[in-house]
Amino acid sequence: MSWFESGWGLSLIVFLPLVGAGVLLLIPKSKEQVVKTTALLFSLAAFAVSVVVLLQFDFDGTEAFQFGTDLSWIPAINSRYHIGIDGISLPLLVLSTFVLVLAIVYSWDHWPEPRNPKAFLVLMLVLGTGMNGTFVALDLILFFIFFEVVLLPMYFMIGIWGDRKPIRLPGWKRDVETRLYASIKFFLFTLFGSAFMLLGFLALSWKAGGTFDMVALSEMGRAGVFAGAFGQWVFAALFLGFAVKVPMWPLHSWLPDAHTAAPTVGSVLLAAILLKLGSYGFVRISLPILPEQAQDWAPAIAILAVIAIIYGSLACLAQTDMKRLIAFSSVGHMGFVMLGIATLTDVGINAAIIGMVAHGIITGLLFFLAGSMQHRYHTREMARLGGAMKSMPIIGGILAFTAMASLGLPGLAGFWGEFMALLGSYNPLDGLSLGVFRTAMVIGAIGTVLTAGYLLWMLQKVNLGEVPEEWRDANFHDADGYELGAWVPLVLATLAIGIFPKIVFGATDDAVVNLVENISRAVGG
Amino acid sequence: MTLNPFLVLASLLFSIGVYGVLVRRNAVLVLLSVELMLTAVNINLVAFGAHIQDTLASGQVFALFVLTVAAAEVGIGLAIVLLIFRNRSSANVDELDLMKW
Amino acid sequence: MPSFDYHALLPEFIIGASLLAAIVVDLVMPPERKYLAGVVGLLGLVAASFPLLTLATCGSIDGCDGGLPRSMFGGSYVVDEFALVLKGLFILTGVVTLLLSVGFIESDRYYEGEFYFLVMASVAGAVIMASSRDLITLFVALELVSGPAFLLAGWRKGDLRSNEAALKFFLIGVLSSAILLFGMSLVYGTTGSVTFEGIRAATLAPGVALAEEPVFVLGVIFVLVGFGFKISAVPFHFWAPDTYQGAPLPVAAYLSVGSKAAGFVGLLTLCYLAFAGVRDIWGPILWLLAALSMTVGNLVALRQTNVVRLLGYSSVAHAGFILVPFAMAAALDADGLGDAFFGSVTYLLVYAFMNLGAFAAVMAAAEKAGSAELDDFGGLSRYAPGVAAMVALFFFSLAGIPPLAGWFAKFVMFRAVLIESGNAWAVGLAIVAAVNAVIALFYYAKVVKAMYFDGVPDRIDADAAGARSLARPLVLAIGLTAAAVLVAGFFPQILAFFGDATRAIALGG
Amino acid sequence: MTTLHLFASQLLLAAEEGKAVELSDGGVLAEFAWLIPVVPLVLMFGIVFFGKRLPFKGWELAELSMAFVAVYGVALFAMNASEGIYYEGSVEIATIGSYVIEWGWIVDGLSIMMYAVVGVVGLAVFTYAKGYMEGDVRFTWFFAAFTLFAGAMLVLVSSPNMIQLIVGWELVGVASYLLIGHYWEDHANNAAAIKAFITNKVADVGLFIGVIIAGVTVGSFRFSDLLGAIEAADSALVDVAFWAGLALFIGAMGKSAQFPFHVWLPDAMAGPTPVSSLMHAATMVTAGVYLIGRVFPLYHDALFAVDVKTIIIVVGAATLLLTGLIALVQNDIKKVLAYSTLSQLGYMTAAMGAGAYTAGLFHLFTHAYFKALLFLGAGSVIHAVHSNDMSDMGGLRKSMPYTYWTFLVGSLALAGIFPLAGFWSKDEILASISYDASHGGGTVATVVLVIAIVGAFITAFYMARAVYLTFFGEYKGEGHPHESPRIMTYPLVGLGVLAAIAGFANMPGIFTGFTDWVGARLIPMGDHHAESIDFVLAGIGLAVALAGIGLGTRIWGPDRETQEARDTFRIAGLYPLLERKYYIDDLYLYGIVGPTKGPLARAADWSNTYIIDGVVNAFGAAARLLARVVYGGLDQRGIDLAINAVGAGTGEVGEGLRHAQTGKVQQYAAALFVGAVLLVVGFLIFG
Amino acid sequence: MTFGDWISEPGNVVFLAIGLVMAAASTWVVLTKNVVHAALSLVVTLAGSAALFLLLGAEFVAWTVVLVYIGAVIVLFLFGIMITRAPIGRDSAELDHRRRWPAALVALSIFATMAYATTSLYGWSEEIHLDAPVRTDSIGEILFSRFVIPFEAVSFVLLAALIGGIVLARKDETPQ
Repeated sequence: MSWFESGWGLSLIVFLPLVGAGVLLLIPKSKEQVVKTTALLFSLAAFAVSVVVLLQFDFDGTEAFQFGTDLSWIPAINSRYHIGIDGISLPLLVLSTFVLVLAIVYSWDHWPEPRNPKAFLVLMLVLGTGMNGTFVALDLILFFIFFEVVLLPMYFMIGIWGDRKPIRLPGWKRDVETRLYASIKFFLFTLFGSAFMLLGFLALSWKAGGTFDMVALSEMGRAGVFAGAFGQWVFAALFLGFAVKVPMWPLHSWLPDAHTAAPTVGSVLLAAILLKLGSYGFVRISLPILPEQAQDWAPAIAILAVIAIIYGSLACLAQTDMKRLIAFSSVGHMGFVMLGIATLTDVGINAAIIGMVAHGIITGLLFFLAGSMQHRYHTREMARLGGAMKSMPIIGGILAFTAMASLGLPGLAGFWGEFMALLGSYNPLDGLSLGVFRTAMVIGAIGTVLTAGYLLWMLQKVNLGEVPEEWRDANFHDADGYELGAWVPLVLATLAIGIFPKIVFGATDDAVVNLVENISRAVGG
Repeated sequence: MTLNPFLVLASLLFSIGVYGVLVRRNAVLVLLSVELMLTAVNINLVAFGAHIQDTLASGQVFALFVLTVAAAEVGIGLAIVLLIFRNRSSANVDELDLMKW
Repeated sequence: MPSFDYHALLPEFIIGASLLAAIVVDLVMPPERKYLAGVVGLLGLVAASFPLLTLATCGSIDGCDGGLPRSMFGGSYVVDEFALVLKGLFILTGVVTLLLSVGFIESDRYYEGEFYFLVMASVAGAVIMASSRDLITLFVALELVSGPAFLLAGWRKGDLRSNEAALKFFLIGVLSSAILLFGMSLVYGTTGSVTFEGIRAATLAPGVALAEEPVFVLGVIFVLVGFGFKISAVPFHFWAPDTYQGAPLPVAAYLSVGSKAAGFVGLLTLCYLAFAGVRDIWGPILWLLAALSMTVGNLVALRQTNVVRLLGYSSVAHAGFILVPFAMAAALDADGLGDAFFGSVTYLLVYAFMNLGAFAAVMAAAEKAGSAELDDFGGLSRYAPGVAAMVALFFFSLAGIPPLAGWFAKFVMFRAVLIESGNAWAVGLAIVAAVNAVIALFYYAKVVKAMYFDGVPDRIDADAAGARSLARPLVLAIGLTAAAVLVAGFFPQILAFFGDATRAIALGG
Repeated sequence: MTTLHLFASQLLLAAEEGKAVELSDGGVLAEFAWLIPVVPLVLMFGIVFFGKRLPFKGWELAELSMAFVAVYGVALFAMNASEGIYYEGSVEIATIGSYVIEWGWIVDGLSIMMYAVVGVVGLAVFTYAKGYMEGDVRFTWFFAAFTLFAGAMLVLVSSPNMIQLIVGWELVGVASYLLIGHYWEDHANNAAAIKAFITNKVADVGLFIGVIIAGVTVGSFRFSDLLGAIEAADSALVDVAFWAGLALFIGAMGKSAQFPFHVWLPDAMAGPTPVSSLMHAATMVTAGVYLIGRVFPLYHDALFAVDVKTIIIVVGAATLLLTGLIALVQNDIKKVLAYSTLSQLGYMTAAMGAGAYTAGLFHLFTHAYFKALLFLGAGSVIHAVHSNDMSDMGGLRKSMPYTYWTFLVGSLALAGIFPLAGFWSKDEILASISYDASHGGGTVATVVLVIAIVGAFITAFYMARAVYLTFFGEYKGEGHPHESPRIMTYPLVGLGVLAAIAGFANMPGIFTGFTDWVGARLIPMGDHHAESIDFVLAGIGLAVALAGIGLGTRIWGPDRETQEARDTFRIAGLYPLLERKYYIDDLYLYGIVGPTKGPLARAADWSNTYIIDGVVNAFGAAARLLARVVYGGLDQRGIDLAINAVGAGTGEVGEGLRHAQTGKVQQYAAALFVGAVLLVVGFLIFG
Repeated sequence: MTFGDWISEPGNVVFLAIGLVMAAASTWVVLTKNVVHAALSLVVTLAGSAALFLLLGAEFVAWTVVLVYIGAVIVLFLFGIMITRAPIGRDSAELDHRRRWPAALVALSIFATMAYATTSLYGWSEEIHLDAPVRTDSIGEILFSRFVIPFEAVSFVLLAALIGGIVLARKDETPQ
């Protein structure tokens, strides 16, 4: 398996979906079954390989990059095809391959209009390559490429299959279809962020004598090469790039629109994986390469994070659209993730990563459910819904379960991210203001109450009560095989991680501890 | 002889050419004005060539090339003018406004 | 009479011969076979590209007569890596242009052989341009590039727009030539030489500080302005969109790539070789031009409703992006200069492919939809998915979205300018460029939106439109450029290699 | 994976200080005690997935789980009685930095007591529920949730570390949410459920923070490490002790419904009666008291959070008095019992605050039985008359003898009549408070003592009212009420017996087994417990109780007229206050919840649409506008304008404008020259 | 040097004479209302330039101007004028824009800039020495050795102009 461990494994995970997309293009549109099967097979293959990687992964050395390779790519700008995974990226990588499979399973006969399975699957597979690639890239340029690759597919997904409901923007004369507004907004926001991120990368490599290698740069960062004002500017640039993606308040405003407008699977992938690219960027790039600046910025990030927590929850309470509510909930949950990162402690960053994974699973599931509800009701207005527990007990039950998980119920996946983030912010990295972070802890804890509030409220509107008049005699079919096929694994994952979090922590801990040691050494802590 | 008067004269011709280009409406007349400007260039070239006593005579050679190219340009220009004139029976450049935004 | 270095001049000879051959073929062939003239031209161009390879490799092959650079005629004509790369680029551009033309010209019963002849002549001019190292050769080559172009712009004789395009293009062209010449005359007079080495030597000569002399400054600036027109940089860009819109599409494609590139070659060689000593004259000016071109070009493009015109303004904006690395040259050291030069050249290479592709794809789309008006592109993906995909591909590449080649162009551009990260002007320009990159996306996406998100307009009969077939050469051209854009997107080294090879020149090659 | 922690070192340390305790490790019984929480949880899944297919629709599994817990709990109880047990086992589920996260189980006096109580009471209630819930739409689902409820409580009490405590804590909350909202077709019930959950969640903020502070300071989340640190007078812990203690107590207040977090509990009556019964007797509400008991030294040890102790006792006293008063004006029999529960919890809390570990837990112990009994009795009545309202009842003592007698026993026990359970535990509490008053508690404790005595009176008073209105006089409802089926009456009897005798478990001076049982801790609790009966206090307590009953009899005596005349107890001025529950609910609803869900939330959403998005869209609009200006104004005619501007100086404006649209080429040319000249001049000046 | 000294030199007298003529003629080119006059006065200007070239010892250039321009190009122009029936002798509104003043301003500013620039470098006393004027044959040699490439290129330019010009200018029997 040496060939496998020396880069091939990861390359397979990254490029199998792309190859799949290529193959799909060759299959005529009419042969729908073949198209679907091929797509599923390729995603499964990628997932299978990632599982093999998981099994072969050396959990005693999670701080080291494994399965990696470092080949010449663009010598002219000495950027290299340098990939590899450590304990931090492993869970996210597996998550992304996993979710892709489920998304395809779910799509099997839930195609958004205009119906075009081939194109849809092609985009999904390309998306898969972008997501997986981002998690394995160890070269800034490579990272940038994969980071951007996800843009186009998602843009098309939202734009073509998105919500056609016309909305009137404040101060606009005429209505615009949600999908059109959301797609371009998503695109421009992310591009804006990544443009500055790219400038940041360039500045880094200039200072570092031309290399784009994350590992090398991290070492220099530890050695204080990027200290001072220069580093501050660079951190700011990177911050823009990642914060938009996370998204952090107040750069989040693309998210509700994009999530709401996107087709079900689109929202799922957005929530489950795409948001993680940003927070992962912080952990993988900003922190190790710019430790001092990270320390300077940490309080600001923490403050923005708690604002996001409270703000997101409050906004949720005001929503009437189920999907939009879930979308806003992401803002709050990613707030906890960012709070964890801001603490710069092993606990906090561990929390952030498990938080990412949990949010990926749970919110992904929520979007699946919202999609299926819309599929049946053809509306997302919670005012019109109700009594789902009666009309479709299985979907209702899973929704209830997921909502509980999402509000951070202990014993389910969501809890660890939230609680550990708070734990981390009780005493952050030495030198960080205790006042700020402990206040953040309290406010964050209060945020959990609000979270519980809006989720229970949503359950009450959607699940409970009598079935409203208009649906009284509409007999909805409960969850079908494909839906269950997509959901049950996520439910199980939620339980498993909740009961035995070592599934994630086991991978991340050493790597994170190592990272934090480096940071504190760099800041002289 | 002194150099500068030649240069000033060239500048004068050039500027007059510019004026012509700006005010003339008829394409042919615009072309005439351009010829003025080119003449100015030639005067410059030759005068400089004499002034720096260029053994390679680059100045004069340059002037020759300018003359030849100018002739070609006139040919091209007149062809185009003719074409337009045939299509709209006018050679006034300020009537070229089909591609308004 | 010095003995010619025939090997070095072989490409020029082949092209010259083949364009004469083309005109002869045109004379002898009956109308329906006149396309053979184009074939001859194509063959000639392809043939002309071989000596480039031999020349490039010659140095490393023993028994071959010497390596690069090969300097001729007292240094006024030089074949070096830069020249070879750019010659290659021009030849490729010519090939694609001819491919685009064949179907187009045939379909409209234009004068065919002459058309190919003129294209070839213009390409020849560009090829010569790449090697010219003195003002005279440069000027003549430039005229050889643009003279035929004037005529080509008016090729659709029946179409008033085309006539207009030609006349505007011509008048502005000769005016800019006049200014250019006047500038050159002053440069010649003050430096006493027409060769770039001579000029450079004079500017670097101790004692005289030419950079302080208004005359010299005037000369340099007039030269820059003249080239500003050729590359259609703001505020000298006005003619471009009108001309592109009016000219036959293949010609527009050629103008936006071929002659623009030729202009850039002249600018590059002049700035980095002749005026290397006075970088602080042209540096700031080009900074200004770059910033203006990017901003104005992009903003104006936002408003366009005709895709070709939109491409016109986008090419203005791209000219700005290409100028960005120049802008900082004043502040750079040797390596910096190398990177800046590399940046511009590489951008030029990438830009050539994607813009040719874009025009080709738009031609195809216009063929299907019946016009190049944005509204008529509505729902193109429904009945012509392939074409729509191609347009999207090239437009997003122009927008610089990875993994399409465009990203690398933008990247090297940013890289070149940020080499001097400390410099506020550099950072400022970089930020202007970054913001512009985002604005640009907006109008490129607008076209994609029309094709994919909007419905088919009523006046278009989707089935009929979908049934319309495309000329094979056109498809071939699209295929070539698309492949280039995709491959170069994943493996930019392919282009970066050539860009890298030209580096040497900036260090006083 | 399983690792055994006996903390021998700390035992030794205890020994040196002359507090030697010989505890057995409980052997196999303790080693497998992890089954106690696990079995119900597993069976819960069993019920969810297979319940419907079983003969009794899943009830049997629920019953089985409770039976198992009861047996296991009693077995441990017996063993602990014979020889004190201390055992702690755990499974590591994660290591995060320096912290170890574990699932575990603790077997010591405290937890064993809880196992037994939960098991026994649970068994009774589950049995009863079979009859009560017969024919319910979601019978199976109910028992699943019910089992989860019990299981969660067991997770809570069995947890040796604070993380697992939180897990159980919140699971209890969720289960209660499910049960309270059992009849969710009616949104009022959902509201009640959400209220319960959210109120608890608010208090949990305290718990979270308390756990975090304590855990981080000690460096471990194990209670044993925390107590060890206290024993070792860890200075770091001393610094934060107050805040940790306070935060934890806030958490406890939530679950144990202490004032002002009590609001959720009465509403929780929306759930089926068995739920109320279990919730108020053995599970959930006892959790808070249990937690205080778990970390008792933190509050008791003079070095640490003694100040919090004062807060605790005050809160307890306030709760017992205020809620007791409210109970007086309730017409809903369940509400009466609910408020009485609150009041009793007040006793327990006050006892803890008074440093009476044993007394508090003992009252928890006894209260569990008679309160469960009372609720089941009330349920039986409701089952018969199909109404909660006491004004629909009356005279039921003939038609429902079992219910009547058992209910009577429960009431007397609650009222604290000798020799029933309530008497002993309440007396113990009074004794402890008075002891505290004389040992540092000061005036606060003295006042609390008085309040406690008054509370005893009130308790007896409203229980008398309840009994009279329900069982005496004439029947005021419709139909002919019948005694409930056996499956419901047997549990009543069983609990009745316990309610009667449970008190003998701790008779100061005579037999103080309970003291030792719950004293079986890793580090013995240095609390006060009476050595002998304080006859004065006992006398006073008994006297006021009797007085209460007497007064009750006077007012709601068995004749029908008087009942109808004064069916409730109206004190001018006080009544409305009580009737509106001191306006606290209103305060929360209109003062906090409303604003948050309304204006605040809307503000956030609005700012998102109009401010943040507004900025974004504004950028878009600006770009578009700029484009229009640049294109239309500058790119396409700016040259004209420039030239006209020049022309203006020469009085040709009109002319210029008239021609503004023409002569493009020359405009371009002009641009060329103007541009060139400007560049040159600009350069010559600035360059 | 004062104007007196300057004018005292014969060459300068000649220059002054020619220069004045040229200035007048060129001005007439852009001012006259008669197109033919414009063309003819361009002839005068060109002749003047030829004379200056002679004065500067550039005979070959001078004669080329006379032959190529006055001989050929102007004729071309006259043909163009005739064919396009450019208005002859009608009021200038037809012939010119109404924007003379701004245009004049632009032109003037250009002239000012240029004149200032040259003068600031060379002053009025910078002499031109004509001791070794370039001989025509050497020009030929230079042209065919060193500048052979541009020479060839120019031939292509002319060829292209020829062919292209014909194509554009000819009347098509096949309407398009």
